Amino acid sequence: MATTAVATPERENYLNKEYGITSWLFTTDHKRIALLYLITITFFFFIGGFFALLIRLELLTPEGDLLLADTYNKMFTMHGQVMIFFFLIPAVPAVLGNFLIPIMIGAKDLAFPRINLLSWYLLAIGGCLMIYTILSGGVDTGWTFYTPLSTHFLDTHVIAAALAIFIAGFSSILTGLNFIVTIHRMRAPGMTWARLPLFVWANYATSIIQVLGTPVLAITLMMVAMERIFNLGIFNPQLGGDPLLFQHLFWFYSHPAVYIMILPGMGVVSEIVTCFSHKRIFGYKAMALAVIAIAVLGFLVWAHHMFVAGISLYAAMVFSLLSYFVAVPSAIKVFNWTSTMFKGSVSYATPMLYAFGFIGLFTMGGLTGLFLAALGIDVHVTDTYFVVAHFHYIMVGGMVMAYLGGMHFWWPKISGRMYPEFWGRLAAMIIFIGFNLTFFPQFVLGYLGMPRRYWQYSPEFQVLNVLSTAGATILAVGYLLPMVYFLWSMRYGKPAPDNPWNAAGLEWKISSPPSTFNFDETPIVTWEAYNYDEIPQEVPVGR
Amino acid sequence: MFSNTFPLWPTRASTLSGQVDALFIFLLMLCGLVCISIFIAIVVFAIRYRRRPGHRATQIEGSNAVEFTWTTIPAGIFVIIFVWGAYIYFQERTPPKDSMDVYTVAKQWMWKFQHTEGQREINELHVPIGRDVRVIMTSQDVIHSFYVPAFRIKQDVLPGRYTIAWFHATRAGTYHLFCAEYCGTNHSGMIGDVVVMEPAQFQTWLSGGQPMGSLSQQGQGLFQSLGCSTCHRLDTQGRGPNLMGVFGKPVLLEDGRTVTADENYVRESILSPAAKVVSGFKPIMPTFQGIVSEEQLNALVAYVKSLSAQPTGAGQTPTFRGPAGAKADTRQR
Amino acid sequence: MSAHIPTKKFLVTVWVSLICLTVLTAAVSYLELGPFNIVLALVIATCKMLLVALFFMGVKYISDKMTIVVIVAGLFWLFILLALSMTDYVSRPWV
Amino acid sequence: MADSPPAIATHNPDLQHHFATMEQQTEAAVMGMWVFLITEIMFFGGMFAGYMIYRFMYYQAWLEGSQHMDFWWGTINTVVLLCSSLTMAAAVRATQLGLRKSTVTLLGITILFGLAFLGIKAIEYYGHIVTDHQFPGPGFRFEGANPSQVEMFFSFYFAMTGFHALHMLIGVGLVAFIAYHAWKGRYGAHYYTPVENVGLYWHFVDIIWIYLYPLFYLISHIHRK
Repeated sequence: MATTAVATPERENYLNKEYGITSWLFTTDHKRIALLYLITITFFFFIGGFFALLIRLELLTPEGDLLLADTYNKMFTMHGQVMIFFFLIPAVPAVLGNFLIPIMIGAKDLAFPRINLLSWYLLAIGGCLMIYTILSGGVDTGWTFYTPLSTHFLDTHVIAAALAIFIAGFSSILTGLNFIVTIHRMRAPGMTWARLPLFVWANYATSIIQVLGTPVLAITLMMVAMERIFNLGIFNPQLGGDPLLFQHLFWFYSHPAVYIMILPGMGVVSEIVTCFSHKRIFGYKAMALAVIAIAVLGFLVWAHHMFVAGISLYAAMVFSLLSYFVAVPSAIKVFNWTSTMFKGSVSYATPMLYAFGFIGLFTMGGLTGLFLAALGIDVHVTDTYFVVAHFHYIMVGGMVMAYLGGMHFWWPKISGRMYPEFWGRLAAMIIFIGFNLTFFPQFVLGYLGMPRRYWQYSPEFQVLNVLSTAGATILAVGYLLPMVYFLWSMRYGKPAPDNPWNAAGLEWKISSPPSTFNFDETPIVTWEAYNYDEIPQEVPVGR
Repeated sequence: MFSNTFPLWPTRASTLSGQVDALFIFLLMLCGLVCISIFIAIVVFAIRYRRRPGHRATQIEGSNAVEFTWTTIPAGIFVIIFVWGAYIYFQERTPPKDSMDVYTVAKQWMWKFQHTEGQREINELHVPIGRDVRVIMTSQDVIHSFYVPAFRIKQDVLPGRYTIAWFHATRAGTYHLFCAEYCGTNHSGMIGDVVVMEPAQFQTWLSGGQPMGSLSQQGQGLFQSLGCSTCHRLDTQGRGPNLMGVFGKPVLLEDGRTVTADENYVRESILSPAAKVVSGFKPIMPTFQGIVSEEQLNALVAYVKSLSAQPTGAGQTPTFRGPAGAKADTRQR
Repeated sequence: MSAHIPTKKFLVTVWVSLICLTVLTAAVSYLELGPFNIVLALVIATCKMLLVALFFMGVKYISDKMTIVVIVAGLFWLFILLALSMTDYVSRPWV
Repeated sequence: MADSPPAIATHNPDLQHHFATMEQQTEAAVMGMWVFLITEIMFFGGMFAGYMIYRFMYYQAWLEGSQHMDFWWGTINTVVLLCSSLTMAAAVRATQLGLRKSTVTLLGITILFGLAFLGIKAIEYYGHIVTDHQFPGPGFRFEGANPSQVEMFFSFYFAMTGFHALHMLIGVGLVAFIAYHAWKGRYGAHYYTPVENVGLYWHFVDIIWIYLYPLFYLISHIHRK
């Protein structure tokens, strides 16, 4: 537990108020719960990353020589499940959102602190089940659980994996519920909707998706489990079922789920870009509307995962058109971030480097999404490495960049310590280079026609695969670095001032680390978000 | 392109692949331009407005006019891309008439092809240049996906129904056939070759001997031996509908709905006869689920189809007896 | 919030209407209406749902607009799920 | 999970530290309950979507399956649930008026109605599973056309009514829980959020049944039982 590493800041804060394992495991303090989440998802990030490395190593050569076919299938399945359900979905909302939302809106805690703790326990229980699944032999359905493969043709631990995700899903639902109610009901006096930081808006939009989408995944996975237990045929054509129904229900959640993963990242980037440009966000209203628009439109496009699956021609056209509509607000956001830097005062601190990386990679990921939404092209590139590259540009290039940027940005607030700036920038650059080397070749591979989830492949694809694997090793180093220096900084880092970046926002007006109830007295908000004109722009401390 | 060991562009070997490439290249240029503009903007802003002593940020709230502009312009461009993409997709999903049919059964982990002439192949598909080829596919177990990168086509193969892909090969050669939908342990081994031949060569290959006769002949044999012909008689006296000329026509059902008698309807009528009973008939037909294999089913479908292939004389529509038949006919006009 | 306290008589009136609608829906289910059996049954069910939601659950007396938005959003999303997945199934035979 | 929003307030009837006012706390709890209920809508929504699509695809089989429902038990159960909703609504009213004794009585009656519903459901299940072998899976027996499609009907019947019954079971537990605390005198005119929230949950489960009843029992005009 992190308690041991806490040094001796003078003021009483949420970290040094109490010690001992029970003070953490039974805490209802949103900040401590955020740290519990942090530990949990970091653990799962490295498990998922380990699987990813094994996948890339296997793909170094065209022959299937490092792993057995079944093992390889389990690797990519569990890589997906662990990374999506136990890292990406909880990452920003449950760690940074949990820590920051109450503070940003001027509240002492989330509306339902005990439900918040329950959410973490659910994730932990789901996580334990996932670990059990991994240790007892794994599961090889693909993270998508496509039927009837998952229901009638595999004898791996499908039910355990489905149950793990089911339980983790309830964690996600309850987090979303908590955030929605908190943002509605707990705002400090004067903190109107138009004054909310965009990070809060982004998490609000995310919560809408979590609350409305996740139950559908839950019931779908229950039906898969029941189908296996009772040998039903809901999704099995041999017994009269329609496997496409599963895909509809699955993607009804799982497409919006990518917005669960990316929207909070967008919120983080909005905070970072404004802070390190020392400037108001360009087009606040458009930015806030855009996240809500993404959350709503994101629910109308799911069948674009199914253009070649055998759905009707006309439904495919409807979903393709709607997919373009959801691209519009994403484009707006990119334009606004870029414009925010215009005539700003741009500093190159580590979080800003991550934000640069985010904007660039998200742009590429988003633009390749236009290729995939074009029906004619999608037929060729769906289920190939083009798709793999596309969603990794969004999820890893976008989301993980944003998450790491946010971790660096708020680390002084969370831990009360500064991280080493040099190492921070170095890691950011290594990650950027490693990421592009890993995933850019995959776009080419995809258009050449290399299908995804292939354990062995045709020799002409090898050169690009070798490049990709080389990139993955660089990426792995890049991810280990922050882990190391964050831990180091908890003991040896310079103590952080309350506002090391001269940033706007309520969280920078309280002590680092915050006290248990965040605010000594409820703040009264009289300013707009990102009021950088009212904040001095000295060179930040801590360099 | 470039070389065999390090290709950077897939071969174009069908009429559609050029169209897909054209849209792809258009998008590459368009998105490349957008992408580079944004990168340049970021770099320029980051350098020009870098934080330095004496430089202060100018606060800008944003501008509704600008927001409106960069909302509507992308939206307009997106609609163009959508229409272009949908146009290609429409062609991909609507096979031309008079195509050559190849029946395909996918199973873990192989591809089985049945030509209408009776040839059978495994993991290898021979087709001629210059003909529209319809691949009528079904799966024996899980979902697979028929993917030929050189043709830029992909279609999932579902158990329990037919899905159809089509292409018109333009270039002789041997091309990859991949299964693109994860289908279990040996997914990556479920690969094959599509061999595109000159028409003359293809004819030679076809005449290489088909011991069991054409597919519809095999189907006819099954039609007799399974006893189908006792009810589905070629007159109006049978207990089941006369199947002559039915294929491809609308059928009025007992519950008032109308369906088209396509491959999937024939298939369903053999496996779940009571699901869509033709108007005027009783649901007395037994199911053939588990009795006929997927390959036999294909042969039966090919046979039923062949019953409609011969051009029938004008005014001769002996499809159904009774009012039902009359209704079905009027709807068809 | 719902400081509104309904009268006993009012609650019983709502309940009586619900029972009447139940009897009605059970009775008309004996008529042979073909596909309209289910249409009629669902219309009556929706009336019952509205009675329960508006009066028993007090939706009618919720002063707070956001809670209403939450409820409407829930129904709207259900509609999205049902309607958009049906587009596929309905239009599959069209080509 | 269902019990959590009310449980928060139940364990600690006083104002919790992170809320400014009692009103804020109440509003948060009631809104939380509504948000929870819409997740429940979507949870059942997945099954409703499946039901709708298969009814569209297998129209005949759905009519056929519906004829094997216990029409009278289903109708009686609908009435039972509506009665329980009345007593629940009356219990909330009684709490608001501070009538402790009638609150407890009404909640008790609600529990009895709930148990009656579950009992009748058990009788129906017994008939379907043991007598008629209609539980889907390898043991499913059906003489008639389209057995596998009728089996699908029964899959949805058991899944949807089963999850509904599970919600009823949780509901009975929740009502018992607040009945106990009401008996202890914890609620009154000053504080009745938990009763209100459990009431919302109970009515919601009732609404689900209001739809399940026609979807399974009434789609065919022929009632064989």
